[in-house]
Amino acid sequence: MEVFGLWLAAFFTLGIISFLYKDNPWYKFSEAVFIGISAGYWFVVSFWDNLYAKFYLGVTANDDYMLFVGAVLGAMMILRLAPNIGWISRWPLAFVVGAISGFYLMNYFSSNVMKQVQNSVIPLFSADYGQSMFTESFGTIAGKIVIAAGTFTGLIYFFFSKEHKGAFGGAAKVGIWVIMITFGASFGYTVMSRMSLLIGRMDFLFGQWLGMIK
Amino acid sequence: MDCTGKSQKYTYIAILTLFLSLLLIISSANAVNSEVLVEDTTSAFIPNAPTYVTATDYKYDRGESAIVKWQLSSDDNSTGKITGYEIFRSEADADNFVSIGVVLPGENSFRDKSTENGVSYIYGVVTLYNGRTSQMVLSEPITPGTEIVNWNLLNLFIIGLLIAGSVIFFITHAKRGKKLFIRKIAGLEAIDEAIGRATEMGRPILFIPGINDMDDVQTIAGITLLGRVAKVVADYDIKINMPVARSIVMTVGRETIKEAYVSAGRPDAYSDDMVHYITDEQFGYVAAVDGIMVREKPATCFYLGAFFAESLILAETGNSVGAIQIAGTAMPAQLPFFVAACDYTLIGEELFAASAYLSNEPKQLGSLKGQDVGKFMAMMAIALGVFGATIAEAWGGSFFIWLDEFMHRLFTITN
Amino acid sequence: MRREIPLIITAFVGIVFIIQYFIPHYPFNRLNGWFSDWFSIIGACAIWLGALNLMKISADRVYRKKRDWFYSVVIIVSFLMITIIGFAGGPDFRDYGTGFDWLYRLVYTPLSATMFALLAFFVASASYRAFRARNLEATLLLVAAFIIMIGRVPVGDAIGKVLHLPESIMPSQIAGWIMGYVNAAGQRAIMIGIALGIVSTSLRVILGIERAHLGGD
Amino acid sequence: MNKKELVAVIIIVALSLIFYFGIKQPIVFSSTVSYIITALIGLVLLYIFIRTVGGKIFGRRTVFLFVGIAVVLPFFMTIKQPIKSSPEVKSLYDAVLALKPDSKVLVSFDYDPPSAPELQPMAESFFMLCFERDLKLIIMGLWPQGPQQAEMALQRAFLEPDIAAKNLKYGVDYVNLGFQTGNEFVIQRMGSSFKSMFQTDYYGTPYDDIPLIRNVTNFSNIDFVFNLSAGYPGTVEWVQVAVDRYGVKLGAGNTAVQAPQMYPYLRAGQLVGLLGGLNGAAEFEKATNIIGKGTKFMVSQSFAHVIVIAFIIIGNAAYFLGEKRREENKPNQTGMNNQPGAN
Repeated sequence: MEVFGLWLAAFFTLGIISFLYKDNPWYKFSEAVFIGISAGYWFVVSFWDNLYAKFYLGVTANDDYMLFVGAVLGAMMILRLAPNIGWISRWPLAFVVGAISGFYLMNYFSSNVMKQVQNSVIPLFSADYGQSMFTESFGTIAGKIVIAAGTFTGLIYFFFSKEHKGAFGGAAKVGIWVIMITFGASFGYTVMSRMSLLIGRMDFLFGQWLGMIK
Repeated sequence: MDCTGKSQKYTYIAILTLFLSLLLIISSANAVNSEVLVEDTTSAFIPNAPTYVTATDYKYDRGESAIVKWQLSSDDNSTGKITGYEIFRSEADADNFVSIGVVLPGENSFRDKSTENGVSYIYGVVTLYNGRTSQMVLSEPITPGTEIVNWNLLNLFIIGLLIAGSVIFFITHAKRGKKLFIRKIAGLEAIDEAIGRATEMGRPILFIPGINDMDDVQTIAGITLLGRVAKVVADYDIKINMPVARSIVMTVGRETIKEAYVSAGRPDAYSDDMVHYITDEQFGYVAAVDGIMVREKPATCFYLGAFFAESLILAETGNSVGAIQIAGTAMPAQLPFFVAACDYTLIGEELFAASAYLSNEPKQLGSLKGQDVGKFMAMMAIALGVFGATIAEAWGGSFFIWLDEFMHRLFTITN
Repeated sequence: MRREIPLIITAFVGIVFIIQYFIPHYPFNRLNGWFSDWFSIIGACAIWLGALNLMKISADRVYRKKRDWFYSVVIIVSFLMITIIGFAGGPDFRDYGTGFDWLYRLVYTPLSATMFALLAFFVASASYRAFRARNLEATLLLVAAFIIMIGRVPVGDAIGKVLHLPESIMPSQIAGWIMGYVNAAGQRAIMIGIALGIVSTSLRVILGIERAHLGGD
Repeated sequence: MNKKELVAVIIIVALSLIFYFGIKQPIVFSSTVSYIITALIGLVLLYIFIRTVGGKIFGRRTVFLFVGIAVVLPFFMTIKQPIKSSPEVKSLYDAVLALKPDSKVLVSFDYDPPSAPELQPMAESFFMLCFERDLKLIIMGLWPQGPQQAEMALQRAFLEPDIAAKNLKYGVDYVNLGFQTGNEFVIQRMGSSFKSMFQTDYYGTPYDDIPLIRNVTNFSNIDFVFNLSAGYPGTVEWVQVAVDRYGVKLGAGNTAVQAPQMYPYLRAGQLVGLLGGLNGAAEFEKATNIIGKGTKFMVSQSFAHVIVIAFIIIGNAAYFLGEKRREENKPNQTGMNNQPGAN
């Protein structure tokens, strides 16, 4: 059974790779199986892990009856498919949107704004009082200047209430350079990530399936 | 009240004074209370116990933690005489002491984070010396409680209020029809030039509003920019082709282009198949759009909206047919590829600023200006803080040390 | 009824989550707990809604014999296959050796992994045919990408040794410095901008200024 | 399906049958052969460079074929790759070493098979390190596929002789709580009570029947959290809720796509360590001196990076030498100053 499985897996892998040549029936078939299987996978796992384990056991084993409210809201969400009373799904949707908005507002504000600004307040030369200014390596001092100045000018570039002219324009120019180097870093890392995926699949094809790699 | 440059300066001065008025409230709210420690000088072979054990409720928690403090045992003088302290806890009436933690020598406090709100406890601390323990010194019983409001978060509350307040202020301000100033967006010039090229070469324009639905704010911004493109398309009768991946986006796209043709006085020149639905599936959509690009060889391609991994294929094919490409998205993972492959890219918030600039829609304008207040405060804090920290570190000076600490304290969150 | 109650729900739930950040104990921690439980169950039902919606569209496409309807049959068959095996398996439906686990390891994994592996090919062909240093910004981007890509793989330092570079400016050191400082600063500026955007959008949704999620104004 | 395509499919099927049955033990090139092949790949790149500058831009499919071959060949090569540890990886390793035996480590699997090539080696070496240090593992997942990937990583960890010798028992030394829907609200709820979110574990046994987690109420009983993340929900949510709200110590392993966005958290101390992409996995394997898939793939990864860089150089060289010259002698070219940028 395992051998048949390996060949089936290879069939599907090559089916998806055939898209590189052109959009063909082999690719369309593999893609259709993928869409069906992944929808089914999520469907089954969310049933066993949530509706059964959390809701059903939660009510029967730990008699946490408040979970019924969640189940009712969930049922309303599914009623969206029903043509006439589909509007009822707006209530659970409103609950979800409200929860996400309230939760995001506080989390993003405290972790992504307050904490980041607090950590950008750093001394540029961290010499102890009285000692020589450059106790640290050149790289670290240059780094600290870049952290403080980079964040400051980056924010200036995304500031829309003042024309980018004169000194302000110069600072925005520096800001876009910092952001461009940041994009270069994510460009390099994204290429790394995509290549690792390809290497992983080739390891499957030539390793597990054809057994040509140790 | 005309809100151009002059009075807008007042709003920033008002914010700055408010910002500095935080000074008095914050630094007085949590003056650190310092305890006086008394030295105890008896010694015996068995390490003698720590003395003066006190347990206090940890302020502003969910009633689930208490702080145990004690005076170091006299044998704890870094000669390795003791190996640490062990902390025990039992409920006030029952006498079942359970060990809840061990700390190294030299430490005189321990935070117990697993208490029940409202139950009273007694804590005991002993010194350890390879297995043998001194007799246990007990603390007074305490019941960890909860305070009404977590005052440590006063700074978060005030700064949050300032930013939220300015967002609401600018939205209501814009709703009352006041003109809010937004700087010129360089991207809009690039869009006009790109359309100019299409009119000159007489080849079609391809517009792609991303692959997400209308609930994504990037798609809404893309459709707003479509309005501007459609106006020029209607005036100069250039052929526009807009393949979409979502049916709702198709209907909204058709309305936008039809409106442009009607306002240009040529309703008959508009036809519905300028905007056509292909498929919801990511790679199927991209394969079809590639086919359109290769066949029609558009002079200009616009990619304005939410994009995922397919951004690469679009930009590459557009490049191979020699089209001028203008992109705009807020997806961090795709921006590097668009910047490298397209002629001009609206980066993240520039897309939203361009959409607000064009639509003059109060919600978008107001929140953009409100966010600018937030950025202004972040910039002020970084500038003042770094200035204070550097001077304090290099040359001392109590004012700078205080400024550094104040800026840190202002943005610290302890909960 | 259709519009007012959803707005009230959104406002109430949003405000509870804001207040429980400042007043973390009774009654808000109790409400916070209930809302998180309900959100989890609604999340599961939303996944069900997505799957059932896919079945509805596929069945409709087969019924109307639209273009490529055969592939919709394949979608429905593969969906039913894994669902039946999954439900028949009971709570330990995915233990090692069950049909569900077999489908997961030998059908789902190769398909989903290869779908993303295609991107490696597209990145390579785009880097050959599309990435041009047209202007200063794109040049900065590509040079930074070079240093990171060379620095983050062992071949970078091998080249560095051949060129007898001092240890402090080996490609891996420079790449580490760029990631640790310049990238951190740039990401921080972008992060603050996006976070403030989310704060203002969430605020508009809670206060009912923004109603897009309820089907426009 | 025209004739040419039919022939192609037949060739593929024939080749795979031959390779499958023909080749019994794996092929390994000696180091000299490896360097010859590397030189060959270099020559092909040079050829592409010359032709492209000469004006002939190769088609997409030739590029695909070349990349496919150039990524597979290194699998057979024997090239020694000295891997150096970067500070973010060392700080994660030191954080795990600082944990006393029997301390509880929560590991959250938030990824799916497409990210397995990068994150599975991290999961395996992290499990091996924890079991060697006698740490107790509590596994969970915010993505449905996460706990299943964790099971595979556990099987792989138990193949190691010295870990098998410890004959670790489920429910005492490690437990798998499985998946739960709700994204970041799962973490929020775990801040007050694990039990309410995970009534049963991966195999359906109730929460209270498992000795390891019987007296674990919430994050305050957890000594360290390690999160493997490929997107949303992932490390961002763990930092925002678990670290900033409930004060846990968090280490993270991220796919390379997401790693750059985590450096502000690393610099602000919200993350104690970060493994970024496949080279993060290889460096962590070197730190824990367990040679796994991370190290094995690094040869191919180096080749892949060099090829992408070469393509960018070739493309730009052709652009500056070839196309620009042709563009100048076109008459009324609109003066497209491409990126007006901030004036």
